[in-house]
Amino acid sequence: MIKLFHVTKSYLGDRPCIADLSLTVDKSEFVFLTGPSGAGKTTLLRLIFAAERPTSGQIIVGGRNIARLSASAIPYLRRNIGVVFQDFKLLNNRSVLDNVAFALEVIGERVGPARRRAREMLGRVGLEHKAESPPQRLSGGEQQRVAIARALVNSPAIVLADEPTGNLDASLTADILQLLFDSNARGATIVVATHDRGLLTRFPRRAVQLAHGKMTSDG
Amino acid sequence: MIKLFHVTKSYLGDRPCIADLSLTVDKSEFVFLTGPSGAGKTTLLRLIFAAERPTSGQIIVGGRNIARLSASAIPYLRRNIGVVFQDFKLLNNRSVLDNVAFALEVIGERVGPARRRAREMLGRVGLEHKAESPPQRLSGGEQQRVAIARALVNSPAIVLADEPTGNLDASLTADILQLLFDSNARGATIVVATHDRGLLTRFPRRAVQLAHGKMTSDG
Amino acid sequence: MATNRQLLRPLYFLQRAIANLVHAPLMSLVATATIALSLFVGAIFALSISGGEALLNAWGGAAHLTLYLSPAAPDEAARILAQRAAFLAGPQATVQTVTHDAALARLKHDLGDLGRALDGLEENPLSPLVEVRLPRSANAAEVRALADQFARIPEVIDVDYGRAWLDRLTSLLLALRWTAILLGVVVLAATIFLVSNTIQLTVFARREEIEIMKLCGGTDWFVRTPFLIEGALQGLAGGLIALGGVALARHLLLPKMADALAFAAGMDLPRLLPSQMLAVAGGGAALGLLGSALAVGRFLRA
Amino acid sequence: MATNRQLLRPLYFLQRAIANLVHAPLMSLVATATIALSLFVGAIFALSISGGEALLNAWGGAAHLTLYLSPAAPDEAARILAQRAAFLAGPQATVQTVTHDAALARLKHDLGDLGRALDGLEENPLSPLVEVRLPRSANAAEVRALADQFARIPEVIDVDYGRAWLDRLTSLLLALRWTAILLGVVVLAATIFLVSNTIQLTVFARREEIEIMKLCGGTDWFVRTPFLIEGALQGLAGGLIALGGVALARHLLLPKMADALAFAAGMDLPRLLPSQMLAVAGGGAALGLLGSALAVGRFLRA
Ligand SMILES: Nc1ncnc2c1ncn2[C@@H]1O[C@H](COP(=O)(O)OP(=O)(O)OP(=O)(O)O)[C@@H](O)[C@H]1O
Ligand SMILES: Nc1ncnc2c1ncn2[C@@H]1O[C@H](COP(=O)(O)OP(=O)(O)OP(=O)(O)O)[C@@H](O)[C@H]1O
Ligand SMILES: [Mg+2]
Ligand SMILES: [Mg+2]
Repeated sequence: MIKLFHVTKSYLGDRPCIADLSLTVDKSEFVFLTGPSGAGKTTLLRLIFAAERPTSGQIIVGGRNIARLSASAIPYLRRNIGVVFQDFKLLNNRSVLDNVAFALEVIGERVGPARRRAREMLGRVGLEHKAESPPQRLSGGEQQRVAIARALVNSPAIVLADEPTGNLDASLTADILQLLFDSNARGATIVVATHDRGLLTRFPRRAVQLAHGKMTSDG
Repeated sequence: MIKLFHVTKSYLGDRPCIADLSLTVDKSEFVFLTGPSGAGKTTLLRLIFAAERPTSGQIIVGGRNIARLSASAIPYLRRNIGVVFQDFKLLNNRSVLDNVAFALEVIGERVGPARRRAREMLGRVGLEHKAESPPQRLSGGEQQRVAIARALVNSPAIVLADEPTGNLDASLTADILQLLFDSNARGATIVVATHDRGLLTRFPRRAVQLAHGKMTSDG
Repeated sequence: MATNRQLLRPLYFLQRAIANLVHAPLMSLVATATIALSLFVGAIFALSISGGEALLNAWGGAAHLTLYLSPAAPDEAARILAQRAAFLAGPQATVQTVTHDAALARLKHDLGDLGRALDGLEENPLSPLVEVRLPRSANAAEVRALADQFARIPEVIDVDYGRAWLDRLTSLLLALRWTAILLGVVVLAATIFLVSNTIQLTVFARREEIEIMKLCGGTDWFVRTPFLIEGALQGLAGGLIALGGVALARHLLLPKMADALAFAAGMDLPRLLPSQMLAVAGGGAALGLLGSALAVGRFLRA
Repeated sequence: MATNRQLLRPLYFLQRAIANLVHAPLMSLVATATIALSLFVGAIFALSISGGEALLNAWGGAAHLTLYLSPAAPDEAARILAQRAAFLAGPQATVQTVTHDAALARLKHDLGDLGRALDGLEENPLSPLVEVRLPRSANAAEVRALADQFARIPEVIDVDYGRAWLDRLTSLLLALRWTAILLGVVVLAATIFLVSNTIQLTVFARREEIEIMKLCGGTDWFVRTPFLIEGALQGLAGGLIALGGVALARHLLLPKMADALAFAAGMDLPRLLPSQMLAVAGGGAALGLLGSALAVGRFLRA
């Protein structure tokens, strides 16, 4: 599903944040991406959903070669990928419900059904009662759960989650991971970036470890 | 140093996020504030540095009654309080160095000495090499450390840190907590909000636990 | 194709555009106000120029041409000339023949007491003449063209039509028109520039929203369409406000101008024709649309 | 007090203001352009009005008054009247006496062949008169006032000064002035509104920055000062650009207008005086400062 061949990403004047990385994630696989702060986890996810272009190397996602994708094709790639951003990226001038429904509207869903499914998804992250609030009025952990709801609401084939539990306590973390495991069980390919190695001991899965943009362990 | 008497904070139409809470934090004390997502930790910190006014009750910080403070006196209160925001709140159109130096410029420090002290503080959080980057280009954990540097740079009498290690791995978490302990040892009063009960077991300190805006345990 | 599905949802985009307008009143206000003010200044300005022209023409009053024949020409020649002049000047002009005798009688009357002295003349030395009075609506250029035509008739030895006066009127109109062209170009350029920049600023204030839409898989058209609709709506509102402003200004100015316009009987303050009103409203919408398209386009490329 | 310490650091704030201008070029551009365009339209507009007045006066040309005495008055009376008229009209006016005989001679000349008929008169029935030619600089109101003064002299039985003509000129100037007042008020109000809203939008785009400054303990003045300096600098730049625009417009328009102005010998396109230039530049700075103060003020209160 996701294949990286000798991918390097460097920003002008800095040493590369991803250095000659090769990685394969199969369809319906669940992978943890770990590594210390600044290791390149977020950059790797951004490369996969084409928010950045690699400096060199090839990236193939769902059979499409990202490096060769035209600008107008990128939106259609992203519709198959649900992303939980590390900084949430919620629209502050819309209600929580609209934020989640928005991911469905973008792909052409009608407003009525979109809102129904969004409300149901909010229920699954425990936030149905905050549906009408603007995200600003939510606590950090609540915002994070809205971001997760938005990423999962259109049942994407790929889910990329960047520190999805950084603001959640242990019991909510387990709930959210269960959502991701369920989605995985229904066939989605899932990559979760996290700095929390405790997660790996509590939920043993394949774990790819990065440090300074290089893979240091896998398995 | 910080005293809350029967403080309640409720937003229109919701049940109170802080309900009849009384709490005393002595000078030079170190307190963890824990509780699940939405418990009211951030709201409590916001009340202390006068970003919100309590619906009822009294809050006394450094001898000043917050509820009675005039709008023009608030800046002078805040100069004695360093805050690490849960969402960092960094200026994206300034360099990391300027972001940190800014906290000194606000209180009237000259630009030259401010930048010198800011650079030194960045070194202590391990980010001297990112001084000239805009915060947008930093990883989540790096941004969090900039926010910590800004909160500590003017050696405030009170430090309020909201999830200061949510984006940091175990080893960086220990480094940052050590910075806070050092500051505490030099006399600062410190309140750290966190959902991570693992922190409490690794660094045993007084821990105040909130749930639904009420204190459920203290000690 | 999802794109086609979206293009079939105009109501969805209209809904989103209206929601955005309602949720960010400051921005919609600024863009609408910019368009309204630009169109208002432009419209008032155009009206002033056209009013100025009308006023100058009215000041000129009804034009009056006198065609002189040779003193030796018989009265009959004057009558034939009068018919020809009436044909050239059109049905709205009044044409009058003044015979040899009538010319002398007129002079006598004008001289008053002194007129008696003319009784001693054996022979009438005056020319017969034809007087052409043009309607008020005739403008300087028309008067001049007609005078040239008359001068080319062989029997006519002189045409008197206040050439100096007409020359000045024409010069003044020319000066007015050049100023109008300059100011018109400036106001138009200023309007487009201000509107596009203002909308650019409103787009800039929503850059996060655009970024998030694109990160969620929105196509450029999905991002762009609500902005275009918003721009057109703001522009339309701006155009309507400008029209209201013009009506108000006319209402306030009318009593003040009454005195000034007293001499120009029948002249009214210039008003916008229904077609011009449509042009202002439609121009506002077009301006808003264009401004939005430019601003969002620049932003999406970046 | 920390506030005082900050007020003693003008260089620090100037530095921050300039850094902001450089880092957010779009915003500074929009505000500067808005001010520049508003001032440019305003200045061109004021120049057009003053040019229009000058042109109308020039069109009027040198005014000419004729004072009639009674036909029975002796020539000596006309000469005495002429001295009095010269005194009233001032040193720049030319005054000429036309005696009984001169009046008759003139009429004879005007009548040409017919003039011989006047030789038979026993008695001269014409009035002596005094002609007063005023300098070109005299305007309609001055001519009218002088005519009224002359009419009050007992010997003068009639004053001829083209009353209808002057009335129309005065009306036209009045209409021009009312339009000028209306448009001037509109342009000024539009400018203030647009500038303040545009700056409001730039402040809005920096709301996070303001929020963060306040969270770090910045006083309202600490937040406000750089915005005020930025506003003043943008306004000053806008004023200077507007002045450049006026000079350019004058340069482009001058050859086009030469024809139109040919009749008004010695008249030039109106220009801005140095004091007016200073007013435009200073007005821009004031506008920018005011706009910023309003925008930031509204924002800090919210
Ligand atoms: N746009 C950019 N320009 C320059 N450098 C960048 C940019 N984005 C990221 N970096 C750098 O690349 C490195 C890797 O960043 P990345 O965000 O991938 O780390 P991360 O593994 O997600 O860390 P964290 O756990 O702290 O979020 C960091 O040192 C960061 O400063
Ligand atoms: N401005 C606001 N308006 C309305 N409700 C608010 C506002 N701010 C916070 N709340 C609500 O108050 C409750 C407590 O929020 P708070 O941010 O204090 O939680 P928290 O303990 O910091 O949680 P987290 O660990 O998730 O950050 C939440 O349910 C939140 O939705
Ligand atoms: Mg990251
Ligand atoms: Mg919180």
